[in-house]
Amino acid sequence: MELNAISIGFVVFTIFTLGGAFGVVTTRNLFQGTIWLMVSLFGVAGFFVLLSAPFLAAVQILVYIGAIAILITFAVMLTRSIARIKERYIRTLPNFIASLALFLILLLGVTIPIFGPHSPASIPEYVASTRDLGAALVDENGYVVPFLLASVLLTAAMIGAIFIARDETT
Amino acid sequence: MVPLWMYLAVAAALFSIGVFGVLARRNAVAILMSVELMLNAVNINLVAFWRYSETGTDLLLNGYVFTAFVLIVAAAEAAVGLAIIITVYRNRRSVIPEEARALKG
Amino acid sequence: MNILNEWAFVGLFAVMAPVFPALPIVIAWLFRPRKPNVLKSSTYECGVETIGDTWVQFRVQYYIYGLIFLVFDVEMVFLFPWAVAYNEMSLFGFVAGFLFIFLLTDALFYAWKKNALDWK
Amino acid sequence: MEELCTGLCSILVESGADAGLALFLSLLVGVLLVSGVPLITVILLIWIERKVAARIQDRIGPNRVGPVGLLQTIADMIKLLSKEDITPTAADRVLYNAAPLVSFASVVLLWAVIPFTPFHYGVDLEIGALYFVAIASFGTLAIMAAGWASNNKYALLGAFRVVALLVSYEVPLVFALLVPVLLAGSMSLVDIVNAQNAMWFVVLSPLAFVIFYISSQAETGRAPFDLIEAESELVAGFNIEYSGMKFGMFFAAEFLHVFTNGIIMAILFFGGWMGPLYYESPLIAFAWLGVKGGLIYLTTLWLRNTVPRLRIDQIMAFNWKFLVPLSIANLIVVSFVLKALQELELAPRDILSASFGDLLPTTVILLLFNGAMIFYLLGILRKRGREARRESQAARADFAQPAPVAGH
Repeated sequence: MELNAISIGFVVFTIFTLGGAFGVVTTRNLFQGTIWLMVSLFGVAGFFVLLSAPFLAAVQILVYIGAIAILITFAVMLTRSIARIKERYIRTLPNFIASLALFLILLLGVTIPIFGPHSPASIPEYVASTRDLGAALVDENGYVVPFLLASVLLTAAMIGAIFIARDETT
Repeated sequence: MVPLWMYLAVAAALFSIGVFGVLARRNAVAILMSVELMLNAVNINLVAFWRYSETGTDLLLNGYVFTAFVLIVAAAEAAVGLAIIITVYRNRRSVIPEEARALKG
Repeated sequence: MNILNEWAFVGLFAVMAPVFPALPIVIAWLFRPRKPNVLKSSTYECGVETIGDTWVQFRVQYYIYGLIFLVFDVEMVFLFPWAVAYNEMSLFGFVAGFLFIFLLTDALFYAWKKNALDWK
Repeated sequence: MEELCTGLCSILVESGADAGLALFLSLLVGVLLVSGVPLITVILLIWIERKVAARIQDRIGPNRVGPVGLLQTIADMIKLLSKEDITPTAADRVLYNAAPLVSFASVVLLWAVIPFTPFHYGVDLEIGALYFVAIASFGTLAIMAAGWASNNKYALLGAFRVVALLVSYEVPLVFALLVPVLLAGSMSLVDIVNAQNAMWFVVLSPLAFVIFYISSQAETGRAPFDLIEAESELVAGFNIEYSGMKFGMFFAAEFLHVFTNGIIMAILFFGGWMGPLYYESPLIAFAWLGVKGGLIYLTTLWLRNTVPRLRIDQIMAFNWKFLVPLSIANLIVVSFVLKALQELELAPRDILSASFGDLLPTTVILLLFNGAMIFYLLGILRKRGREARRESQAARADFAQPAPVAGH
């Protein structure tokens, strides 16, 4: 791997993504956990840029850092005694070993044997633009059904969540 | 150029960390955050496969669009999941999933 | 400049941007007086001692606003590609986008009718 | 900056530097040049802000340091440098210190995509408009982090209110932003300006501009939406525990954000660098952008110093029950009418190459529809105002009349 903008970016974003993820699972303070989650997801957005999908990176930042982070924080504050829980990890060692085993299986069993030698030597020159995405999303031969179903899902999620979260007593 | 398998390796690591969080944490909000990590690991894989796939001349947007829909589902999941956590907390003063067993027979 | 150089520029900008505000803060750190005492660095509360915990109970309404925002945020983001492709779009595609907006407006009206939009 | 970067890059490569290093250096120069613009303006902005506020309030304003007080900001900076910087013991130190940096950086980062002239800009991203919204969300997170890290009741409560306000007003902001994107058929800010060659978007869709203006006023936390510094209710809001230069950074970020929004509005709705003779010299083009942005900025200052603060329930009701439905309706009407016109071959499908004559029918019809909507809205507002006045009068009458005393 030669030294260029992409490889530097890759290393930096790997540190962001995995470091943030470690922060999420290890910190006991939920607000800090949220910030770590955002660091991690920012790294993922960086990967999207490296993979020439800047639109997805912007969506990632808008949806996660702009909205879900805020939502998690609100929820944490609403359930305030969460912060005071002296949370013990349950079965830390077996769980750690299990996760490590999963990682090794994925890495040594799937990724490297299958995609290591057969990794594509080059990447396609042409990348789909946002306009292509927009046209495909509402094309009758494209993704119009999932597009509208997503809208239905969001509506249902919003109605359901409001129905659940509303405090009828006050 | 970064080879494809390196992206997949990072995604595998992220997924495993998420799995550890889901298994080892007791707090429902922390579990939800770990699930988000796992979803994002999947997204990295999807976008990486999309980018590296040989499309030839015609446009293939499957991976791209799929990622977008995973994002939508993640948002819906976070909204409803957190709402449930808030309600459970309000009724039972607890955010530990094992303790919410009202529906258990 | 190709597309990745553009993003290299943005990346460099993102690295540099926090440096600009950090610079005066560091300079201030070099020059400023340091005379801390217990009272000075205690939490402020109208000049009296802090009572209780910072984590006062918040209204669920904050969460509901956050929730509606999240749903609309996701919706708006997916309207951007639609808007970009708008000019070359067939009538069918236009109607699909229309339906997409319409379905979510439904949810807003539900929230309205349920008084979930009131600050209480 | 494109020519400059590639030019510098090739010079460096010719003089024997490594290609990667040359690229890095030229990008660095570009970054410093682009970010220099906001950093220099912010010093001037603080002076303008204070001077305008003083004039509106019938005062003189800063007039001691330098000619007409121009160096007041420098004096303030020196003062802030010598201020003791207190970090409360209860604070979360890392987040407490990071929050002002992120807050300021999120505003400076916006300038990366701003096209100053047709050829001078940081980058012309394909997703420019979306970048603008995405970067703004870092500012929201910074405020949240500041409020939480201070570990203070007022700070946390203030941060919560501000964040609720910011996220709420982002909805109409983005719906209004969709209109220029839709008209130009591109998210790139350079394309959006070029698409206004024949007609400014403010003429095609004045309602979108009004919505964008109101919600960006809220996004910057300016009156009547200035919950950020509701002194009387929350003491000072999320930045109560901050002092010295860190406090100054929050403030500089706010001032800069207001001006940046003025520039963004000039780009989205007022044709950016477009104006007589803009093609003659980049300086004229740059001046046009500055003048338009500056004028919009001045109106926001005027508004800030004129209107009183709203209560949070009023702010929220105004947003969710008025602005959001209105912005959605506006998007629907504009997209519907434009599509109908395009199908009838009355509107051009490619606005970039359209001339004034091509756009004339579109302009007239869109203006008519906008006018109808505004007329209808004013009707609703008048009705609501009348009801509110009647209610408040009834309440006052109840209050004046002593309650009937039982017994006797």
